[in-house]
Formats: sequence, C-alpha cells, structure tokens
Amino acid sequence: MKARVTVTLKAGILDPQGKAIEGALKSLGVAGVASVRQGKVFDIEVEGVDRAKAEQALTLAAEKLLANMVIENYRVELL
Amino acid sequence: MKARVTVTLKAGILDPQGKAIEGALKSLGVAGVASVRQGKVFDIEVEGVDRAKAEQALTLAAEKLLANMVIENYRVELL
Amino acid sequence: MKSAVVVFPGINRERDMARALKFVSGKEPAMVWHADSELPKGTDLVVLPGGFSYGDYLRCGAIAARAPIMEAVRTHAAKGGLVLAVCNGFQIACEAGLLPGVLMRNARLKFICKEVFLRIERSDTPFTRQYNAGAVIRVPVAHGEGNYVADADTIARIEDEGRVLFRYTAPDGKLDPAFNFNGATNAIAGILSEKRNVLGLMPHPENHVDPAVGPTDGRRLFESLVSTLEAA
Amino acid sequence: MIPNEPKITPALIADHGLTPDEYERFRGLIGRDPSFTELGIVSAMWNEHCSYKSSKVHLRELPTKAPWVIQGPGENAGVIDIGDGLACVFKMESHNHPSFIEPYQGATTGVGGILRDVFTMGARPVACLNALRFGDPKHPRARALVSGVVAGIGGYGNSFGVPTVGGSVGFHPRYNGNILVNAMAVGIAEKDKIFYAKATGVGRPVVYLGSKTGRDGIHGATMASAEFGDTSEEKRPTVQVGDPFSEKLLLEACLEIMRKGCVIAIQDMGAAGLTCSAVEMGAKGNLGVTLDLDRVPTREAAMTAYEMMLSESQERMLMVLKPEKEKEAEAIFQKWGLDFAVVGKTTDSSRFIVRFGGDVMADLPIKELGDEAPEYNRPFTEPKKLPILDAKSIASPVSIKRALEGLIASPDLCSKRWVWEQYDHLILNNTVQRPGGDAAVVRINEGPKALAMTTDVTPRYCEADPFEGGKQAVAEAWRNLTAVGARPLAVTDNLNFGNPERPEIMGQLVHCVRGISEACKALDFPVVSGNVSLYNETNGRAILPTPTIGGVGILDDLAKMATLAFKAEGETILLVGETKGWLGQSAFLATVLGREEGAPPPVDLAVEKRNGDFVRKLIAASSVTAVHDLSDGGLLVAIAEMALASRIGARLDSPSAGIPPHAFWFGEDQARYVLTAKTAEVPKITAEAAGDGIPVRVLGTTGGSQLTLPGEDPILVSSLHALFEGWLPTYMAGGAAE
Ligand SMILES: Nc1ncnc2c1ncn2[C@@H]1O[C@H](COP(=O)(O)OP(=O)(O)O)[C@@H](O)[C@H]1O
Ligand SMILES: [Mg+2]
Repeated sequence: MKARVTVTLKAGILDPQGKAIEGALKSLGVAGVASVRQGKVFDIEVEGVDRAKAEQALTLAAEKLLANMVIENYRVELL
Repeated sequence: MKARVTVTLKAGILDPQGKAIEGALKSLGVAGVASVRQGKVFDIEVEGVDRAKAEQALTLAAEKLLANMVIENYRVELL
Repeated sequence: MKSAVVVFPGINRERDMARALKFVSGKEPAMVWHADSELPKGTDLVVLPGGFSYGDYLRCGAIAARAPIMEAVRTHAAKGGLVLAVCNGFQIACEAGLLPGVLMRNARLKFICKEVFLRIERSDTPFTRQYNAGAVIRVPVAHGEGNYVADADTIARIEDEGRVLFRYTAPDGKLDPAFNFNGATNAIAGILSEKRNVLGLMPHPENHVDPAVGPTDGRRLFESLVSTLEAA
Repeated sequence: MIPNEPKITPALIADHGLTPDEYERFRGLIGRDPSFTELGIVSAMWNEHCSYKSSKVHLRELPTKAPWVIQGPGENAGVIDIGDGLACVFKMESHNHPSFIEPYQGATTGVGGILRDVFTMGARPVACLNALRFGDPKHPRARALVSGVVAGIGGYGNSFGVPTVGGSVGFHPRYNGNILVNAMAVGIAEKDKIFYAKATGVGRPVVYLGSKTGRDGIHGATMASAEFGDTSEEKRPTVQVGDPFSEKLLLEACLEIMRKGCVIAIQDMGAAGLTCSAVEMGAKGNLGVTLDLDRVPTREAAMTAYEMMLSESQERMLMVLKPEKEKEAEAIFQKWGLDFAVVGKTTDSSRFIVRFGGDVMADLPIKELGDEAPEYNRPFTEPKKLPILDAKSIASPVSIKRALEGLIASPDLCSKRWVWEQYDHLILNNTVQRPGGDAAVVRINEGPKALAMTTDVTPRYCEADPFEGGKQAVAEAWRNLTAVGARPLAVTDNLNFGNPERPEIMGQLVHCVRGISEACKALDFPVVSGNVSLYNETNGRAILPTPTIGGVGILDDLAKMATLAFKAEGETILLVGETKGWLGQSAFLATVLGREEGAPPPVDLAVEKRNGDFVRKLIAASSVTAVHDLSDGGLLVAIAEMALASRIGARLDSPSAGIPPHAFWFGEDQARYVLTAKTAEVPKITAEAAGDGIPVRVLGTTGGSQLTLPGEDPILVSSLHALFEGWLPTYMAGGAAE
C-alpha cells in the first residue's frame, strides 16, 4: 500500500528557504508569484497491515518523527 | 490562487534521506514500513493571473528552479 | 569532572570535544554509544557534540533525538545534571525537548564556517562563571542550520527569564544585523534550559581551546564547568 | 553456457567506447565472441579512465621514488613516510564530467570517491583540498555551476567530518562547456598498518560492504572518457547521488575492522564499481575471483548482471577477509548499520567468473583484462613556441594603482572566502593555517609536526608552453609549501586535457608531463599518486591544458610556521629572487590588457631550489616575520595580499631602473618570495644571501594604512580590501560579472 505524509510549516513560522525561493522565482520573472512556503513529502510503502492500522502507524510516524510538532503540521494520505 | 508543486526523486535515484528515515521509523517500531522516499512541496500563492497562465508560470518555475530535472520529477496542482 | 560524550551515527565533532575536555580538565571523557540506554555511573556532564547525526537528512537532530540513550540524558537533565549541547547537539536537544525552539536553515541558506563574536550575557551560570558578563569572545561556527526560531511566547519567556546566554554581536558587543550571520531570532546563539543546567549553543567553543592551533576564547567555558563541578 | 543477449553488434561495440581494433583484441584474448556482460566489463576496464591507455607510456617518465616514498602510483593513493611511525596517504582525482551535468551531486561524489581512496588504505582522512575551474563568469550557467559545485564539496566534506583546508578557483572561457572539479584528500595512517588491494590466499571470502547497489552511474566511467557534444544531456539519468552519512559510517567501520586485523585486501568501488575492484584485487594477487551476483545487496528490483557489474553506486567497498575473522567483521558492519555480504571467493584459476541466477555471465582471464589493456603511443605534435615579449613594448593603459585594483578584484585573483567559508575548515581541531594563505597547515595529532598542502597550476602558462607550464605548476606548489616553512615531500597530480586522439592535445599532455617530471626530479619532489582526465572538450574545443599539482610537505615544528600577513609596522620588506619584469602570459597582460600572449615565464629549477631552500632556512631560524611566494599578479599583488591579511600598509621604494614600472610590479618572474624582517635582522639576512649567491633586495617598510609607491597616488588598504573581498560575493549575488 502506498501512502504519503505531507509536512508543512505552521502559519507564522518563518521559512527562510521559502523566502529565498520566492525571491529567486521573482527574479526569474515567473509571473504572479506572491509567496512560497516549502514543505516535505514522504512517500511510504506500507506492507502487511490493513488500512486502519496503516493510518494509525503513519500518524504515529508523523507525530513521533516526520514532523516537528512545534513548528510543523502534517497530513497522512493512503493512496 | 493557491498552488502546490510537488517534487519527487526519479525512480532509481538514490535517496539517502529516505533511507535514513526508513531506518529510523523501523527502529522506532512503526508497523509495516517497507520503504520511504522523501520529496518536497512548495505551496505557492499566485496572484493577478488566470489559471492557464498560473499553470504555465508554475511549470516554468518547476523546470527552472524548483526541480532538478536531472534527478527529480515534479507535479503542478492548482488548488 | 566525569563527562560523557554521546556518539550518534554521523556525529563528527566528538573527537574535538573529547580532546577539549581532556585538554582543560585533564580527564578523558567516556564515549557513550547512542544505542546504549545508560550513562556511565557518576556522570557529571553529558555532552551532545556536533556533526551530522544521521546525515541530518530529516531535520537536523531529529533522528538522533529519538535514540535510546536520550532517555537517560533526559533523566540526567531532569535531576539537574549538566548537559552541554553544541551545534548538532543543540539541534538534538531542541528536537528532544530538552530546550525550546528549533534551528532552521541559515538566513542565506548556506553552510558557514568562520569565526564569530559572541556576547556573554551572564556569568552566573555553570557554563560561564569564568567569563565576565558582557564580555565578547571569538569562536568559530560551522553549520548550515543555526537560525534559532521559536514562537513569540517562547522567545519572550526565555528572554524574560534571562535564559539567552550567548548572542551574535559586533566585536564591540553591540547588536548588529551584519554580525547575526544566520538570522537567528534576537541574534540568539545559545540558550539555557529552565533550570539552567542544559546549555545549547551553535558555535564551537571546543575548537578554540588549544593555543597551538589558534585562539583560546572557548577555553573558559570548559574551565567554568570544571570549577562548577569541583565546587559542588 | 554464457547467455548472449543482446547480440553484440558493431553499433553496440561503438556504444561501449571500444574501437573495432580493441574489440578484436578482446576477442583474440578470450577466443570467442563475448557475452553482453563481458562486453560491459571490458568496456569499463579498457576505457581511458580505468586503463590510462593514452597516458600510460608518458606517465612512466614521472619520478616516483625517494627514500620517504612508501607507495608510489598504482594503489588507491600514494603513501609517504612522515616520521614517528606515521605515514601520509594522499591523492587527487577529477569529477569533471559528472559535475558539469549535475554540479552538486557531481562534486559530492568526487569528494566521496577520493576520501574512499584514502581510507581504503587504512588512513583516517585529515584534510581535503580542491582545484576548480569554471568558464567565463558571464556565461549563463557559470553561477549555477559555481554554487552547485561549492555546495556539493562542502555538503560532502562537512558532513563526513573532514576539514576542507585549501584549493584554487579559476575562470576562463575555455571551461565554458567543461568545468574542472579536482578533489584531493589527505590522510594519516600508521606506517606499518597500510592496507593494499592485493588479494592473497585461495578460497578466501570476497566481501561486499557499504551501501546497496542501484543503477547509479551505469556507463559513468565511459562518460568520463567521452567528449561532450550537444547530446550529452541525454546521458543524465546515470547521475550518482552522494551519501556522506553512509560514507562516514563506512569509514568508521572500515577502520575498526582493520584495527581488529580482519582485512587481507581491500579495494573501494569507484569507477566501474564491482568490475574494477574485483579484477584488481585478483590480478594483483595472481589469483582468480568468482563472484556470485545473487548475493550482491541491491536497492532496485530486477537488476541484471550487466548492471550490477557496471553500477557506480557510491559508498561501497570490496574486501578479502581472514576467514576466521569474518563473523567479527560482520558484527562490526552491522553495528554501523551497513550491508555486509560474502559475494565471492578467491580461486587459483586465474579466471574472473561472474555467476548470476544459475548462469555463468562472464568467464574471463583476469590478468589479461588489466595487463593486456590497449596502450597507445598516440601521435603528438610539438607545441609551437611563442615569442618572448619585450616588456618595453607593452605599455600600461592605466596607472599602477588602477592596475592593482583591477587585478585584486579580478575573478582569478580576488578572495575566495565566499567559497571556503562554505567548507568546514576547522573540524578535527588541527587546522593551523586556514584557507587564504600560501599552503594550508594541518597539525599531526598533538604536534609539534604538521603537514602543509596546496594545489596549483597556471593553465594559461600550460597553454602557451606545456613544458614550462608543467614545470611551473610543480615549482609553484613547491614554493607554496616552502613559503609556510615546510619541507616539500611529494606530489599528486591531476592531468586534465582535451581529446588525446588529436595530436596537438596529445602534444600538450606529453610536454606537460615532461615538464612535471623535470621539475619533480630537480626539486626532489616525487609523484606518488595521480589521475588523468581526458576528453575535456565540447564540440571540438578543448579546455586549457590543466595539470593540477597537489603538493604535500612537512613542518617539524609548528612554532616555526610562517604566514603571509605583515606582523608589525616598521619592518623591512625584502624580495628574494631576480626580477626581470616578465609580462608574457601574466595576469596583468590577461586582465588589464585582455591579451593572453607570448611565452610564459621560464622556470629555472636550480634557482627555484636554491631560493626556496634559502627561504626555508630563514623561516627555520625565525629570522623572518612574514613570507609569501610570488605567483599570479607578481610582486605588487603579493605585497597587497600581505597587507590585506594584516590591514597594515607599506611604503615601497622605486622599482629597478631599466624595467618599466608595471613590468617590475606585475611581472611574473619565477622563484621569488616576499619576506618581512625586523630591521635589525636585515644585515644578517642580506649577508647570508650574498654568501649563497641569492639576489635579495629591500623593497620598503611596513606601516600605515595604505600602500605608497613612488610617483603614484596612495592606495588605501581598506579600499583594496573591499575590492578583494567584494568580487565573488557580488557576482554570486547576481551582480555584474566584471
Ligand atoms: N576551492 C578552494 N577551496 C579551499 N580553499 C581555497 C579554494 N580556492 C582558493 N582557496 C584558498 O585561497 C588561497 C589563495 O588561493 P590561490 O590564489 O590559488 O593561492 P596561491 O596562488 O598562493 O597558490 C589559498 O589559501 C587557497 O587554499
Ligand atoms: Mg602562494
């Protein structure tokens, strides 16, 4: 089973990378870019468990490791 | 308009990040994790252009900057 | 002084740290493997050294913070034991919840290795008693993610409680954005835990102790620890 | 039976970079048509990168012996004796083509590869250096290449935990389509605990260690030996990704099993991975090797034998272990979280046999794969001698002050701080002389001894006169080591040239090597390791010939080290060596006048040695306070660099009569050094120089905040500083290229 965990910065947390990319896109002349925030995705192959268990396991993974709950939010999707 | 560009490694390209995270999840005892690959998301706020233009601009952004086309694929979504 | 340096896979400044501890205290520290669950008996000081634990491939320090040994480090800290967390160690301490906040990419997004100026905010701590408050020292940094960030409440709290121990300043000790090279909030370079027994800092005092190699401004931090523990 | 799919066709042979003659030679060796896997194996073994087929005859000219040389070229790295039971292990290697295609990953894997070469021999790496050449700063890809390569070098070394302490960065339009990334690593080992690739003993386990095998870099070695054309972009999917974290674990695990006495032979998997490493280990020990590919740890599904044999996945090693220590070694690798698999054994058959899925995929004579590799004495032309320019015929369009400002703020001579601040140059706590001086100095263990190291070459000189240019590269490295007070010991070289099938390129290679040989012989500075990178060209236009020299020397006592910064006001500035005002191929001519013309300065090796030995003697006697060798930009640039490093100015005397001032200040005559000394020491120094027949003259006095030259407006050190430090950061931030 394929799953994706997406981790993004909480609103209000400064994102120097996003800012830098925003600046770079603007100077490349990419039209209409107002702001950029960068996050991460984890594409995870899950095996030997049912959907409910998988969702539970991935939520645990996100909270325990993949996201830093002080500054980040996460979202788990089973595909 | 909100958009998301997702950048992932091409198949077959080594992903040291994913590999290390996979190892960590396993040793944390997260059930069922078979493999992990890490990618990036860019949440972009686009202004003052229509959807077609925005899509075009973001594709340009992905190819020129956000993705390293030598080793990565990208996907543009308008939300 | 009985010190223990924790070795995580990918850590790489553990030798520098061990050498500095030996140089100043005369005693070899114990090197403790991340997969162990206990610290050597009688450990006074735990050091989380610099490096790239697990390649820093997720977030800096994130994977190391979940290593088995960290439970023992937490217990040591909870009992008031001293913890010195440098660079990657600082990142690990934040991820482990020993210190508040997080270290983000440097404002200019580049790894930077150079000497910086640090103002010592207070000398009434186990880590700085051999310095004068307000003194400016020169020590190297070597990191890509040292930009200290926390939410406004946390920043206000650690400032109010006087828990910011080091700040990046100009050579004369004045705050100056040009010298806050990584963009840290309030130019914060190092902070203390609530009980002031855990210090996290980005710069490397351990690289400035030996006159044969260069300046020695970092030496008094180790001398402070030695004298604190001797006094205890 | 050996499966023979796909069919071997002339097109497939050509795709593998083999000429019809080479293919026939191989068929003759094995007495039948090869299988596809065998074709892959031979293409890897016989390409330029692995076989040195175009350069080998000439490399034999290089002096490789000295009483202190423990291991010369031919192993993973060179080894020299540095006393106290210790050895220094070092080598330089190029990663030019991969870095042009993917600068970050190309540079990281270049650093990773050279580090593996050093720790494979049992040495703990203590320093890295690099030599980088980029195209015209105005070229549209230049910035991205600079930032990618620099980030990649730092990204690997910083995480691995070795200080990157020196190097060089240059720009020239001739590198527009083919940049150079040469990485050097230096390690320290116990002299009697060096490990080699030579396998011994029949029936011993051949063990695979490190990361898993993927389809990375398949055909990478072939790519490194092919010219770039407009279609080279298609070769991209072979990009290898560096994993410094795994390499750090591999280092610790390897050193641990070596310490525990588990290892008989060891070879890292570099170019053409499993193929080259297995063949080399067997051939060196006169043994056969049988590999069982079913046991190779793989990262991807359905890999074929061909792919496994040619994969260039990084962070892997092959070893022959003592059978009784196998379990102990395995436990150590498991502790470090690395793969460990017995993938074969040594045999007495002299065959290289590869089995996979119940089939024999290759069965080849192991010795002949290496020994019978083609070797070419390719035709070459004599380089054309360029005229010696008369300095009097070259007028300066600008004042000395303007010219100095232009040189100091030029891409080649400006400060490279922007680069080396991205490298951790302090880790391990032994960096005594940091980037920015003549040579980096790294303390050995607790001292007082230290190693000095540098990389040098002036490609402009090599283009104008390959022989003199080759000599000069060696002389400059020797001089940089001397200038910090070190005794130069040995050299690693990285010969970067264009397509050797063109006689004029071959002429450059041959003559550069002759020049290097002559200089190394005269300076007692043997070559102990090196690397050749050919086919550095795009659409038929070659790079400048660039034989990078990495020099290593030793300082017996750190306390006697010299640095280039002025130390105090009121000291006397002295010039050692003779000044004639040589402007041909000078930085002045190139930068200020935009002309790359004339013969480069000749190198008189006897004078070089005499002057250098004299300077070293002064340093050892603590008679001098600052030392800097002269190179690009000549005398005034050297003095300016000494002032910039200290923020102390200087008052300078009039130039010699009979030499135009700009030729005096910017000429690039060789074998020269600028020194400072306390005024009281000067008579002794000049008397000693006179006794040794060495030209020494007083140039002026240190002091103040500006450089004062007779007849010129004063030059503020602080404004020079802004120019010197400004160019690269401004450029990288998107500012003007000029
Ligand atoms: N790529 C680099 N990496 C590290 N250090 C560098 C690099 N490029 C230049 N440097 C440092 O900058 C200084 C000046 O370089 P260079 O002009 O090549 O010196 P020189 O002409 O004396 O050989 C040297 O100390 C060198 O080590
Ligand atoms: Mg020099």
